Amino acid sequence: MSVSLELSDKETVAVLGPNGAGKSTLLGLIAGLLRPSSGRADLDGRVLFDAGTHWVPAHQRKIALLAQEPLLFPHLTVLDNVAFGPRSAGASRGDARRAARHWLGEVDALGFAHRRPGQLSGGQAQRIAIARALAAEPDLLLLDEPMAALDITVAPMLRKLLKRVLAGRRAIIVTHDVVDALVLADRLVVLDAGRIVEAGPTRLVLERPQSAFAAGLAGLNQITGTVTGHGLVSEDNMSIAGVVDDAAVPGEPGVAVFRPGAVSVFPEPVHGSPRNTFPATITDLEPHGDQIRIRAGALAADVTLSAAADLAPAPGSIVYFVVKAAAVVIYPAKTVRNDEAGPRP
Amino acid sequence: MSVSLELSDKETVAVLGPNGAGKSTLLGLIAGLLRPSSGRADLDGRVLFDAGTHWVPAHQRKIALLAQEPLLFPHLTVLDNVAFGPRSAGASRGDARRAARHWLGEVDALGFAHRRPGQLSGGQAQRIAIARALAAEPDLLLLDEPMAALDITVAPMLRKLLKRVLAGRRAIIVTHDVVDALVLADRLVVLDAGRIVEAGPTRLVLERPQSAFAAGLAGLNQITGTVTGHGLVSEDNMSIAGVVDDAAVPGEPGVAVFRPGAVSVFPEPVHGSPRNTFPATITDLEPHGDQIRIRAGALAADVTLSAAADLAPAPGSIVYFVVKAAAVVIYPAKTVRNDEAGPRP
Amino acid sequence: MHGAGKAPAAITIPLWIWVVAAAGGLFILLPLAAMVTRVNWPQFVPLITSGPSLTALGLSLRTSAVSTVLCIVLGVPLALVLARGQFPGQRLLRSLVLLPLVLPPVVGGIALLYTFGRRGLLGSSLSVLGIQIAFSTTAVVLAQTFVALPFLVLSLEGSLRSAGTRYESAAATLGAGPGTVLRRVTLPLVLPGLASGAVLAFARSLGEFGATLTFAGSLEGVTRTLPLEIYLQRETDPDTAVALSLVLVVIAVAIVGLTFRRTAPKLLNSGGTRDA
Amino acid sequence: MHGAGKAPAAITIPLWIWVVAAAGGLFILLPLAAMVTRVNWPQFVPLITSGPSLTALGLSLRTSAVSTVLCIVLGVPLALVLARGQFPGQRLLRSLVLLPLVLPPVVGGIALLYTFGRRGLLGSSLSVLGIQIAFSTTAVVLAQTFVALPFLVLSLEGSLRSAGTRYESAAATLGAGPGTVLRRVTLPLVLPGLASGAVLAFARSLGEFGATLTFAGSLEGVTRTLPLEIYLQRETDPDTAVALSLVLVVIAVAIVGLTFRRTAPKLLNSGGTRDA
Amino acid sequence: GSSDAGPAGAGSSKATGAAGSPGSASAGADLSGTLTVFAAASLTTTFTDLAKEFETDHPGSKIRLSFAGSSDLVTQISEGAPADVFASADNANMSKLETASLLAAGPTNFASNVLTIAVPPDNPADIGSFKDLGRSGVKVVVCAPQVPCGAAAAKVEQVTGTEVKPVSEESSVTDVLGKVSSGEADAGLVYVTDAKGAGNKVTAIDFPEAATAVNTYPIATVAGSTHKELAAAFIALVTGPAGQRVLLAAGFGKP
Ligand SMILES: Nc1ncnc2c1ncn2[C@@H]1O[C@H](COP(=O)(O)OP(=O)(O)OP(=O)(O)O)[C@@H](O)[C@H]1O
Ligand SMILES: Nc1ncnc2c1ncn2[C@@H]1O[C@H](COP(=O)(O)OP(=O)(O)OP(=O)(O)O)[C@@H](O)[C@H]1O
Ligand code: MOO
Ligand SMILES: [Mg+2]
Ligand SMILES: [Mg+2]
Repeated sequence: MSVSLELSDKETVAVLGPNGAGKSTLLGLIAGLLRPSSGRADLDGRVLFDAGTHWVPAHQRKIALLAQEPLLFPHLTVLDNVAFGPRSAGASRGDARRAARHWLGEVDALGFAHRRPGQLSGGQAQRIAIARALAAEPDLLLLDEPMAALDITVAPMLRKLLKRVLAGRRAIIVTHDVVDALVLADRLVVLDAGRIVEAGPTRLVLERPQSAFAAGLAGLNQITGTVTGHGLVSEDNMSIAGVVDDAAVPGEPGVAVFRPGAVSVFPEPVHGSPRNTFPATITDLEPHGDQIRIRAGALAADVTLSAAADLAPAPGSIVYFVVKAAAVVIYPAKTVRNDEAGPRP
Repeated sequence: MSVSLELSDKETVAVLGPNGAGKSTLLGLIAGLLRPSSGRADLDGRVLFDAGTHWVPAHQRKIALLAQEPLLFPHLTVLDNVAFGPRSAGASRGDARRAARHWLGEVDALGFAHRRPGQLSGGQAQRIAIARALAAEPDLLLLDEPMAALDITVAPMLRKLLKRVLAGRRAIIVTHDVVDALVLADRLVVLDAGRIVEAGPTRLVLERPQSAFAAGLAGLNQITGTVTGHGLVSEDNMSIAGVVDDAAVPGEPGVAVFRPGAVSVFPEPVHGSPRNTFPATITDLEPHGDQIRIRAGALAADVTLSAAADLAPAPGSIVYFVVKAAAVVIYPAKTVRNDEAGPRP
Repeated sequence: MHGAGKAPAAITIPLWIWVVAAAGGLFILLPLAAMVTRVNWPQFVPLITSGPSLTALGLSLRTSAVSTVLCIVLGVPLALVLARGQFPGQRLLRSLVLLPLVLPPVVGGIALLYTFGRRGLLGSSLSVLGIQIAFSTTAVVLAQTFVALPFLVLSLEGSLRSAGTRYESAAATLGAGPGTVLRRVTLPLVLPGLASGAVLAFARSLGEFGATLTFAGSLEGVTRTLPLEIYLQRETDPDTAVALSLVLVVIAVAIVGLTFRRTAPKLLNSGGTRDA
Repeated sequence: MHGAGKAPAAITIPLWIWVVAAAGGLFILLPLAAMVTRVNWPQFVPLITSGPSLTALGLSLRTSAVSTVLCIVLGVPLALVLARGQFPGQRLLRSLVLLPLVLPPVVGGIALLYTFGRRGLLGSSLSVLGIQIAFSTTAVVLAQTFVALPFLVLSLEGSLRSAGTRYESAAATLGAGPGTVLRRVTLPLVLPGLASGAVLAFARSLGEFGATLTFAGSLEGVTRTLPLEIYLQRETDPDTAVALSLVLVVIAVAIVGLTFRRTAPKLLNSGGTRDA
Repeated sequence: GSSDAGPAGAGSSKATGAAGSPGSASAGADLSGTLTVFAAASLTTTFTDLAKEFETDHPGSKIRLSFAGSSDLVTQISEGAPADVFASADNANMSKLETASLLAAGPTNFASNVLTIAVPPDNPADIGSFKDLGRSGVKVVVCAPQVPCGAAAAKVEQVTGTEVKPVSEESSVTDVLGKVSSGEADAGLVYVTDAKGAGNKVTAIDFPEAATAVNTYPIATVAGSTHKELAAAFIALVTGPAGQRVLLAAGFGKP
C-alpha cells in the first residue's frame, strides 16, 4: 500500500473506503502491530518506523488503537481495565485508579467501575474501551470502526460520546459510515486498494464528490461530462439540466450530482415540470433505510415501500427516472492529486 | 414462548421482531432442533411434537432450515453438499447427483459443482445452501435471516433468487429487514417477547401498522388517539391534520402515520402551507441511508447530509418538525388479537 | 506516514522467556543427545538387526497397530458420548478415562491382571469360553489399548467440541438420520483430530512397558515388545539396549513429527491456529 | 404450531455408539473395580499408614509438588515460545517436547542417567561443582519433570493459541511492554489452561515410576516414591501393594476430577465448550 | 566357597563382638553415619531386618537400602550412584563392578539360593516334579536366560533333560512370582526364598535337581565409599552368625 497522510495537532481525520481497501492495515502500521516492508512514519518528530532502520515497538509509540471489539481484559474490573494504561506508564496503583475514575466519569460509566467486562453490554463495553484508550493519554488515537459491532440502538449514543471526546484531539477514525465522518471528523480521506483516491474537508468531499466512489459514499447519483450553459453533457451525450455552480466554466469538465431520493420513477414516460427524464433498465433492487433503492446501472432512485409495491419493479423492466433540474447540482471536475491529504490550512 | 401459527400450502410467512424475540427459537422448535416443554405442532396432519407424548426427530420432519451461515459441509464438494439431502432420503449416488445438478441449475451455480465450500464467497455459499435445502424437497422451508451475514453487495442478488424459489413454496422466513418481508412473503408476523404482536398481509401491516413496533418496522412515525372530522387528537391532546381513511369514524380510536422523510425540520417556528408543526427536543441523531434521522422522543425526521450540516442539530436543542397534512394518513385502530395469524382466506 | 508492504509484528516475547525456554528445550534435548553419544555406532546396524531385535520391533509395530485400531473402535464412541451426550456420571467418566494417563503402568498391569487374568473378574468367564488372554499377544494389545485410549478419546473429544454441533443440526434438517450424520458429517469433520489422536495412541502403544510386563509377560515373538526387549538386553547387552532405545526414539519423533508437520498438535491444542 | 418452553434437543447419538462407548468405559472401569475387590479391607488402614508407606506417600507428594513448579517454570516459557514465537526449528521443538509423552519411561531414565549421572554428559561438570544429582531426591524431581513437562506445555500452548493475540496487541497499544503484557494480560488470560496443565503434570509426576527407578534408584525416604514402594511391596506384600495402588488411583481421580469438575479438560479440549 | 569369607568374616566377628563390649566407645564413634546399601530385590525382607538390627547395634548409624534388580543396581553404581555396599544376586553382576574397578575390596559370598517350583496353592496343573514342567499344556513361567534366575533354570533344564516351553520369560524373578501368585501361570521357577517370602500365596515344590544350579550371593564395599568402616561392619553382620541366622530363616542357603 502507498499512503501519505499528515495530521495537524488536534485534528480528527476519517478514513473511508471499501472492504479490503487497507484501512485496518493503515492503522495497524501506525499503531505498530504490523511491520512495514518499506516506508516511514513519525509522530511529533519522533520516528515511528523507517523501514529497515528504525522500528519503535507498539508499546513505546503512545498511540492507542480502539477496534471494533472493545477487547476489555476479562480478568480485570472495569476500573482496572481503564487504569491499565496509566499503570503501564508507571503510575502507582492509586494514581492509576484515580486517573481511571476520571476517564470513566468522562464517558459516564463511573457506575460500572467494579463490574467485570462480562457483565457489560456491547455498548457499555465499548464506552469503557474508549475510556481505557483515553486514560493511556495517547499522542494519537486510532479508531477502527468503533461502532461497527454495536446494535443500531446504542451506536448513536456512542457517536455522541465520541463527538465529545474527539473534539480537540488528534485521531484517525476508520469507518464505513459517512455519517461518522460528517459528525466526528474535520477531514476525510477515501482509501481504495491501498491508495488515497480523494481527500479534503468532510463536507466538501460529500457535497461535491469528484470520484464515483466518493459520490457513492455520499449516496449521490453522479454523472461526469462537459459543462454547458445551463447544465452538462454527459460522456455518452445525454443532456442534464441543473443548477450550475459559478465556478463551472462551460466547455470544461464538470460533474453533476443529485440524490436518489430526488428521483421519481414512472412506468411510462411523463411530461411535466421536471426537466430531466432518463429511460432506465432496472438492474437491482435493494432495501435502503425505510425505502427501496431501484438501481439502473450507475443511477439509483429511492422510492417508498408502498410506491414500490404499486410499481412492482423487477430487474429487467424498463422505467423512467425523472428528476427536477433544481435537484441537480453541477460543478467543475478537479484533477485528484493523490498527495492532497495534508492538514487543513 | 407462546405462538400459534398456521400456514396454508404454498404460503410464505415472514417473521419479524426485535433481537431476542424468539424468532430463531420458533424455527428451532419447528425444525426439531429444540425440544419444547409444552405445546404441539403438526405438518399436513403429521404430528411433529406434542409435548411429553410425541417427538419426531429433526431428520424425520421433512423441514429444512437455512440459517445465517450457509454451513456447507467443508469436506464435501458443492455437488455432494447439494446431493446430501437426496442421499439421506435413500437415493442412489447417481440419482442424488442428478437431483443436485438440477437444483444447482436452479440457483445458477452449476459452475461451482466441483468446488469445495472453502473456495466460495459468502454469497455463493449461501446460494449453494439454498440449493441444498431445496434438494432435500422439504415440506416446509425455514429461513433464519438468510442474508444477515452477507455483504450489502450480494444480498440483493440473493433476495432475487429467494423470490424466485420461494414462489409457490411453503416457507417461513425470519428477517430483521422489512424489505425482505415485502419482497418475499405473503404474510407477516411480528413477534415480540415470544408472542405474536401483529399479523396480516405484508403490505397491510406495513402501510397501516397498528402497533408502535410495526410502525417502527415500517419506518413510520405513529401517533395514536381519537379520530376527529379532519384529523386526529392524540392522547396528549395534540391535533394532527391529515387524510382520514373512509373507515375511520370520528370519536373512535385511530392511528396517524407519516414518513420521517416527509418531515421538514426548522430551527424556528415557521408559518406556511404545511398544517402540522410540532416543537421537538432532539434526543438522538443517527445515520439513515444517505440521510440523517433526527429523533425527538417517538417522532423522527430524515434530513439530508447537507441540511444536517447546515442545521447542526445537537441532542437537547429545540427544533420544529413540520409535516404537510397530505403526508399524514389516519385510519382506525383495531384491537390486536394474538391468534390472528391464520392463513389468508 | 507512508508505508508499503506489511508483516505482522509478532507479539514481543521478553528475552528472559527465550532463555528459560531454551533451558526447558535443552532439558528434554540433552538426555536424547546423551543417549546418542552412548550408541556403539560401528555395531549399530548389526545390533538393531539381530534376530530378537527385529522380532521385537515387528511385534511392537503389529501390536501397536492393532491396539490403535482398538482405541479407535472404543475411543470414538467414548469421545462422542463425552462430547455430545448428556448423562449423569459424565464427569466421572471423563476422570476415569483420564486415569490411565496418570496411573503408573505397573499398577495398570496389575489391575488388568485382576480383570482379564485366569483368576480375574472376567477371567473365569472367559476361560469357560475357551479364551485365554494372559501370556498371549492379545494381552499385549489390551495393555497397550488401556494406556493409549485416553490419548485418542481426549484428542477426539476436543475436536468434537470445537467442531460444534451446527453442521450436525444442518444435516439432520436435511433428513439425515443419526447414523448418516455420524458417518457423513461428524467423523469427516473431526478427521484431523482423530488422526492425531490415533498417532499419539500408536506412539504411546509403541512405548508401553510396565503394563505389558506385568500383565502379558515377556516371550520372544509373542509378548516381548521392543521396550521389553530393551529392558532385558540392558541386563547383558547395554549396547543393544541403547541402540534399540534410539530406534524407538527415532520412530516416535518421526511419527509425531510427520503427523504434526502441518498443524499444531490438535490433541492438546484448543481452538485451532487462528490467532488474530 | 404452539410451543412453550424449550430445551436443546441434544444431537442424537446412534444406539450402537452408546453400547460401544459403554464397553469402552467398562474396559477402563473394570480393571479398577477388580483392584478394589482385591483390597484387604480389614487391614486397609494399617497397610497404608505403615511407616514406609507414609514415607513414600510423603516423598511422592513433595517431589510431585516441586516437579510441578519446575514444569511451570520451564513449561510456561516453552509454551509461550511455541505458541507465540516464530523461529526455525519450532516444529522440531514441538515434536521433541511431545517425546517424553510416548517414550518408555525406562528409556527416559537411561537417557537422564547418561546426562546427569556421574559419567554423563553434564555429570562430570556437575561433579566438579560438587553437585551430585543422580540417586538424590533431585533426581526424582528431574525424572518426574521430564515425563510431566509435555502435559503442561501442550495444555498451555493450546490455551495460548485459542486465546489469540488480540488482547496482547490491545495491551501493547496502551503502552504495556512485553513483561507487563505477559504478567498482566497473557498469563491471567490462560490461567485455566495453566491450572489444568499443572494438575495433569502433578498427577503424571505422582504416577511416575520407570524413569525414577532407573535414574534415581529406590532409597527409602530419598528416592522411593509411592509407585516404587508399590513395585517393591508387590513381591513380598501384595496386600500393601494393592492398597497403595488404590490410594494412588484415588488421589489421581480426586485431583483430575476436582480440577475438571466445572469444565471439560482444557488440556485436550480444543476450543472451549461453546457448542452451538 | 565359605573360605572366601575369611578376612571379611574375621573382621566382622570383631565388630559384632565389640558392639556389646565396654571397649566399643571409640569403635562406636567411628561407626556412626549413614550407610547406603544397594541390594538385589530378592534380599528386600532379609536386608530390611538386618539393617534394623545393625542400627540397634550401632546407635548413630543409619542404613539406607535401595532394592532393584542386580543389573539395574550395577548400572546405577557405574553411573555414580552413592552406594557403599553392594549385595548382588549373582557373581556375574558383581564381577561387572569388579572388572570396572568399582569395588573397594574383593567380594564375599554370603548366601546361596536354589530354585524351586512355585505353584498356586491349589496347584491346578498338579505339578509334582521338575519333569512335570515339560508336560504340554502346563503354563510355566521362568526368568529370561539373561538374568541370574533364568540362567539357573536353563542349567537345571539341561541337567534334567526336561525341555520346558515357558509361556513367558520374565526379566525378574518378581515378575515370575507375580504370575504364579495371581494364578495366571500353573508353575514358575523361582528361588526358594521368593517362594517362602510369598507366604501362602504360592506353594513351593522343591526338586532335587535344583542343587545343580546353586546361585551365590556376593557382597562387597563399593570403591569410593566414604564409610568404609561402617561398610565393613555391615558386611560382617551379614556374613556373621546373626546375618546367617536371618538369611537361613528366609530360606537362603549357606554361601
Ligand atoms: N489476515 C490477513 N491476512 C492476509 N491478508 C489480509 C489479512 N487481512 C487483510 N488482508 C488483506 O489486506 C488488504 C487490506 O485489508 P484491510 O483489513 O486493511 O482492509 P480494510 O480496509 O480494513 O477492510 P474492512 O473494511 O473489511 O475492514 C486486503 O487486500 C486484504 O485482503
Ligand atoms: N443459547 C441460548 N441460551 C439461552 N437462552 C437463549 C439462547 N439463545 C437465545 N436465548 C434466549 O431465548 C430467547 C429467544 O431468543 P432467539 O434467539 O429465538 O431470538 P431471536 O428473535 O432469534 O433474536 P435475534 O434477532 O437476535 O436472532 C431470548 O430471550 C434469548 O435471550
Ligand atoms: O537381581 Mo534378581 O534378585 O535376580 O531380580
Ligand atoms: Mg478493517
Ligand atoms: Mg435469531
